Amino acid sequence: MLDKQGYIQRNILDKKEFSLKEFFLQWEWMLVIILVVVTIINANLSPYYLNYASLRDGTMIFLDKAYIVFPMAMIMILRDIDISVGSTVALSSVVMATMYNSLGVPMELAIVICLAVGALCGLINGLLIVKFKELSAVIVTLGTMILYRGIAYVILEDQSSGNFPEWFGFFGWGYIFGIPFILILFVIVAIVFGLLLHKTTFGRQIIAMGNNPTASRFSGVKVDKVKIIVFTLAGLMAGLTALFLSSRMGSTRPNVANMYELDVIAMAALGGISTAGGKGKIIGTVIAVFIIGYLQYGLGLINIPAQTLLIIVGALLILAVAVPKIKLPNFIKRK
Amino acid sequence: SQGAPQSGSSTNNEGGEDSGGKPKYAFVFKNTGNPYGEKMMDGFKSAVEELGGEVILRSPDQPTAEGQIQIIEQLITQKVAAIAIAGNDQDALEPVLKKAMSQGIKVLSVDSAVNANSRILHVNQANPERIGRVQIEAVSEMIGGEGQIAVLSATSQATNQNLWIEWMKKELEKPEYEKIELVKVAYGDDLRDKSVSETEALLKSYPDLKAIIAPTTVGIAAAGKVLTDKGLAGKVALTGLGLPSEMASYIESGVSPWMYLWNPIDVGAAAGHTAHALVEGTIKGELGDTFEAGDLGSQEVVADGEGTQIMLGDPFKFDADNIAEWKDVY
Amino acid sequence: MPENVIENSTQLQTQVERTSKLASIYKFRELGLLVFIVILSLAVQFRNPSFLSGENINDMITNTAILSILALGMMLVLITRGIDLSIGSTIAISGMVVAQVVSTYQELNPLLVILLGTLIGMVCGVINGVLIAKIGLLPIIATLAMMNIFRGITFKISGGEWISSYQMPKSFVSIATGTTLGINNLIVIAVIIYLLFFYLINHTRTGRQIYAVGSNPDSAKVSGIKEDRILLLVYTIMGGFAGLSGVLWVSKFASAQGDTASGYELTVIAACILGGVSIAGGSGKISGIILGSILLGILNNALPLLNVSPFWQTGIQGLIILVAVIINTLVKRGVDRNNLMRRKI
Amino acid sequence: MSEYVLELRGITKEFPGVKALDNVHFKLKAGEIHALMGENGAGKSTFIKVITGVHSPNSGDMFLNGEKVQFDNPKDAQKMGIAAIYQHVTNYPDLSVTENIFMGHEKVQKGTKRLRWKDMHAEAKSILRDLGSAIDPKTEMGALSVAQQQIVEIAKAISTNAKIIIMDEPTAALTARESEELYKITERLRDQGASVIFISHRFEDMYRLASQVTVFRDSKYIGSWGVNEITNDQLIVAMVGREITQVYPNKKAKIGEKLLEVKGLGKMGYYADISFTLHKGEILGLTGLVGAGRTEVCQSLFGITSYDRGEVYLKGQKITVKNPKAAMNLGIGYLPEDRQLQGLVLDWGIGRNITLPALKELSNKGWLNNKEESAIAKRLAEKVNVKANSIFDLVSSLSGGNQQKVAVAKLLTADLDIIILDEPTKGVDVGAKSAIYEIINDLAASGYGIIMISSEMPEILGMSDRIVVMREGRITSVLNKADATQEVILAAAMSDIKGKEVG
Ligand SMILES: Nc1ncnc2c1ncn2[C@@H]1O[C@H](COP(=O)(O)OP(=O)(O)OP(=O)(O)O)[C@@H](O)[C@H]1O
Ligand SMILES: Nc1ncnc2c1ncn2[C@@H]1O[C@H](COP(=O)(O)OP(=O)(O)OP(=O)(O)O)[C@@H](O)[C@H]1O
Ligand SMILES: [Mg+2]
Ligand SMILES: [Mg+2]
Repeated sequence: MLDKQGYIQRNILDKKEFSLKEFFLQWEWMLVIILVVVTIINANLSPYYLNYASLRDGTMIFLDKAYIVFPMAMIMILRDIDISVGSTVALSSVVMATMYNSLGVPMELAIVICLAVGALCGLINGLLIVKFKELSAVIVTLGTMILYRGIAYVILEDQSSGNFPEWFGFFGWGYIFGIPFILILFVIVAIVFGLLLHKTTFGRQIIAMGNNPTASRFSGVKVDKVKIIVFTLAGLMAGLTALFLSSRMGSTRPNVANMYELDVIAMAALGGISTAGGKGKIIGTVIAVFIIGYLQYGLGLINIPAQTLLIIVGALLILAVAVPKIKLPNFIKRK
Repeated sequence: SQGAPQSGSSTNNEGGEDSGGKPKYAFVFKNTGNPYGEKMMDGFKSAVEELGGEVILRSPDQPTAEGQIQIIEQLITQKVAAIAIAGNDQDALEPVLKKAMSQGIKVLSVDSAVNANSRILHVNQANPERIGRVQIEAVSEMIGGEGQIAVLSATSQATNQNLWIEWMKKELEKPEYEKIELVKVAYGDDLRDKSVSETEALLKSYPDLKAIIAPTTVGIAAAGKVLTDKGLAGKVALTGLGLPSEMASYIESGVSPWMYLWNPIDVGAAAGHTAHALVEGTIKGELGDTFEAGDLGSQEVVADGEGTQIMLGDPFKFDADNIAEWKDVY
Repeated sequence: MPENVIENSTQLQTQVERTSKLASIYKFRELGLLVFIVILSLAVQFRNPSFLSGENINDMITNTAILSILALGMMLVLITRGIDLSIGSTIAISGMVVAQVVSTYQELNPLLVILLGTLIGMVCGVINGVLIAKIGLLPIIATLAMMNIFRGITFKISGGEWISSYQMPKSFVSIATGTTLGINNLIVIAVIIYLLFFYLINHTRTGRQIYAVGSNPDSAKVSGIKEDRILLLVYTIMGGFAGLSGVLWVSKFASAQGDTASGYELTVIAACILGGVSIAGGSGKISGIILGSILLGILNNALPLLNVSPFWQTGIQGLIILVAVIINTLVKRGVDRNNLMRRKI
Repeated sequence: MSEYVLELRGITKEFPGVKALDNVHFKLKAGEIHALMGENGAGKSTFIKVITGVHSPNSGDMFLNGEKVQFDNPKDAQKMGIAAIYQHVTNYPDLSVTENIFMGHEKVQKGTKRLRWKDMHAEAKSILRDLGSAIDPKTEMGALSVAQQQIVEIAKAISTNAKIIIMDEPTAALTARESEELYKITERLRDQGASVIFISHRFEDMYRLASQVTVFRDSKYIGSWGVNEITNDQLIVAMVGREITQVYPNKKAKIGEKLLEVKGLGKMGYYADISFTLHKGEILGLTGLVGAGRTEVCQSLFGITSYDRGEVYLKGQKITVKNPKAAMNLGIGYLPEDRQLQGLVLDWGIGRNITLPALKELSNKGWLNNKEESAIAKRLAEKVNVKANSIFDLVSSLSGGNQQKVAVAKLLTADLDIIILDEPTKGVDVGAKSAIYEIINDLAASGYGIIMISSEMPEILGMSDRIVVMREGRITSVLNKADATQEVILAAAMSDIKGKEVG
């Protein structure tokens, strides 16, 4: 119809050429390289590191909080942050233990309640953030961070609560076909979140909101709903972490999972999730979890002091994020 | 009884000692950067090295059970012979320590105990009953057996402290203390700023307060500072458990006439000897076992609730006469 | 109100004046917070009459002084859309080094000591600033990493030891406990810093450029503002304040530990956001962070006074923070609504 | 000294993959108002940024008063007396109007370097007053409407006392009346000896102001003429490379049944008593002065904001619109006035932008169907004729007009009855404008009811079947096409009804 105006009708391509350069310039390759380097270093440092049993059991140590990385990645893509997840872990595990030990709720049901409490905590975060838009997620979750842990203290006071049934140990310690259950479920959850973020309309909407929340709203994205769901997912995953953690500890206490949020944020950041919004892939966060986890595990095997470990992990985080930023042209221009 | 690790699928245990041949003795303290823990580890180290073992000293950067679980897993992979641990949580280490024991590692707790299921025995720095009672005796002497007192503890969940406070309360039931009133147990969470606020609040809420007992180093030092700054030396007495170095100025100035602690170097050394005895098979950790613990002399395994323990002596009293020689030690 | 059409300039004049009066009420955004603080104080006073006594108020302000200094630095950082999670560690590192120095050189002049601590903090701040401004790392990541690194270094240099009160000379301890003109030094230092920075923020170009960079970094570039310099400056100031606070902290508590002020950054950030500083950048006022610091100061002071069960304290604290920010929001909305109602249509 | 205050020779500027300027020339005389014209994406804004030092050119020289200069950053240009108002507002929403005006050249006390707030507020006030605006210099920039912000930008350029002032589409957000104020100011500046470069897609701007006009096309320099030396048609040919016979296309649509009826709509503080109807195939022009409340009314219909009084009927059914998605499901679409903030995800490709409102329809139970998505994006991008190579080209790399076309394409994904267009041709070149008019007309012909908000009088008169005029939140007049003239509309837009207290 525009041709009659004398316009040349353009042909706009709808296929992208596959560019090998672009493919290999992805952040995730950088992470893979780091992971390989970490593995090589560790294998050279400790004779105990590089064997199947060690690598397998090593994952059981660090995977518990790693579940929260996925929803946290989504939250960071939305330009928000959730610092209440550690407290959510504490509260949901404390409620579960209390249900089972004090109220005689069957463990199966207590587990469901644990997940539900986690999700509820996340839902409350989401609702508060959406209802009080003037407040940022930081202040809301800072408040609930203190509040949720406070409730956990009120429930259990100075007690720990354990005595879970034998089978409950399976979550944190069990194997299926010789593979840790925590690892199997982690892979499944990673795939689910990967598909959710990258292959569904929901994920697309999250990325759109991360890039431009106003335009997303004008385009009919139910921004409030998306936000609430994502924060609820974070709570749910915190509930899952609570299961694994209480299973590994055989008990729980109000002060567990302290400062988990910072570890989780560090993993997501290393994984290439940008708090500036709109960027990042689930696969990156998965690799980052293994980088940090195995680095700590490997250095632990040669008994590096905790303070040195702090410095090494900090330096790794900076190097990994900084190296790709130091582009040559920029560097020259600055000189 | 729960969360038993499945030993079948864990690292196969082909002879506990490989590299170098020396058995490895690991000590896990609550957190890093704590001089009390450092001294204990020093004691452990010199004792074990004297006995011909290799020493691994570890602590997480934060005082959490989660951090200790990670470390213990790493120690299991390294096939250590024994683990001595000052637990950050009584119960939370049970599954992982059971896993360690199931692989032949000798596990003992030191200073702050883990529950009886999680260890072979406990090395107790001093009798908790004595720790509790002796502080009440001290405070009574300081205030002339009459007046309001308060306790400034660490966190509300510190099991050590709570046990001592229980014994303090039991001691207070004795008729000779009927004029002493325990008005409040406050918690400074082992944070300087919070301990200061709590102390200030105690002084304001109870203007007639005569003494403060703080069975924790950060708490007692913070209270000492507040009493010093407010010029209350001689008016409100302070005692409790603290590091001599932290308390030296307040004991010298009389803010705290005296206080108690044990020697962490000895505690560490005792743990080293006990671990060695366990690894060598000299003792099994059962009631009545005895062994020679170097300079600490002969030790006997005694009962401790459901478990067993080695009990070191009474807490040591630090006052103006002896503080100067100890303040540079720990 | 089509403000850009003038027909009758006198009518316009009055209209403008009326709106600006309204605007001045509206502009005091932390009205709700102020009201909340007053009500909270009265409630606490009712339960424990020693709350509003001179001595307690003095204690409270003294204990809040360090927090308020840090909040000022954090406000500047937040205004530029940044965040600094490393300040707890910076406090520790500066406190530890300074304590080690004074325990060796007992005669050192307290002013030099303060300067030394501030310098150490500034070095930490410069590192953050370079990573963020020159290399372009996200502030949250850079400072999260540096938080670990500074803390690790502190543990390393302390070798697990603490520096205790008996090792510190009187002159050093009296930095925090001494008085000037009858007022505690901590308060004096905080007030001086606040006055200086009130001037810097509101009456100098650099101060306004900090806001400009946070409000719209792209326009800042077009206006020729050197964004990287401003960021470097802001993180250096934050580091300097943290370093200074390290000295004050160690002097106040007369003990330097490796884990000093661990996690304190969250308290400082809480004070800022309570005071209405937006983490999206560009806005934040000194009056706001004073109120934010005061609210936290009151909480720390009042909960022990109220004899609240320790198991309830955390929960109550979280609840009060949430309620405070929500009330503040609701009051702001009310003021906005009121403004709308007065608009002629 | 040279006859030209500013001269650029052989400027070339390349962005990755795009040659935005290709060997262009430009000469500016002292005391001249010089129009720079060309299609969207011709490179005008880029050229300005080269002059002001925001971009450095790949090759070419710049001379100021005959002397060769090179600017590495905007501050250098500012110091040499060059001030610019950029096309996309570059302001500080959290800072006061005064600060926005004086940012970069604040008044400071000699010696102490203390900022002289009082003087700055006073001067800001007087500049704004000269511009015919009563904006309080102490208000926050973010609280102003887009047009008011534009005025502040102009005030900012004036405040620098620059010798060369560059305005990139300053009238795009202004109404005729405000434009007239701007013309006067510009002339006054010229009379005081400043030279002005003026970019606009409006021919009336050029004829009213400029003495010289330079045209760019496809990144190249086409020519420079005295305004009287060249006819309108020749100019259009120079700009778009072909003739455009008729800017406003002939109406093809038949007006059908009633689609929308709005009864007594009100929102406290924004608008009151809004009643109008819209029919199938009808184009309803909605005009008024800037800030009259047109956007607010339409956003309420689209579910962005809520109304607190009145009713809305769609095809006779009473509806309440909770959110934009609900509005779209009901068949109401909205093209926002600020395409960068509200319309587009700039860091995304064209394709993803187009399909964003229709994700649900393009997916199977929530799973994205990439093939179908690409096909639809391609079809719609071609339909509105976006100047791009592929649907993966980033929207941020498109010129303003092409961005607007992408935003229009977004509306075509959904199955709508009513389309609300808020300033649809703001900043769009004459070729693209007529293309957009054509699209609007076709939409009307295919049965859509269209509400078109516009501040451009010719556009309102040329396109609308009926015209609703708003003033200060109320409808003052509804005119049929036949009765509508520029004078009648202006009178209605500014008529002096006594406002009453609401709420
Ligand atoms: N930062 C950039 N990166 C890449 N390409 C750019 C950039 N800025 C502009 N371009 C491209 O340069 C060309 C010229 O753009 P420019 O904004 O100068 O056009 P314009 O003449 O001002 O158009 P309009 O009238 O629509 O404002 C366009 O093709 C645009 O896509
Ligand atoms: N964020 C805001 N805060 C306060 N008032 C606002 C805000 N946005 C708009 N207004 C005011 O609301 C009224 C209606 O604005 P609206 O944008 O709907 O008008 P409009 O006719 O569409 O004008 P424009 O041409 O600027 O889009 C105006 O008085 C405007 O100043
Ligand atoms: Mg342009
Ligand atoms: Mg509008």
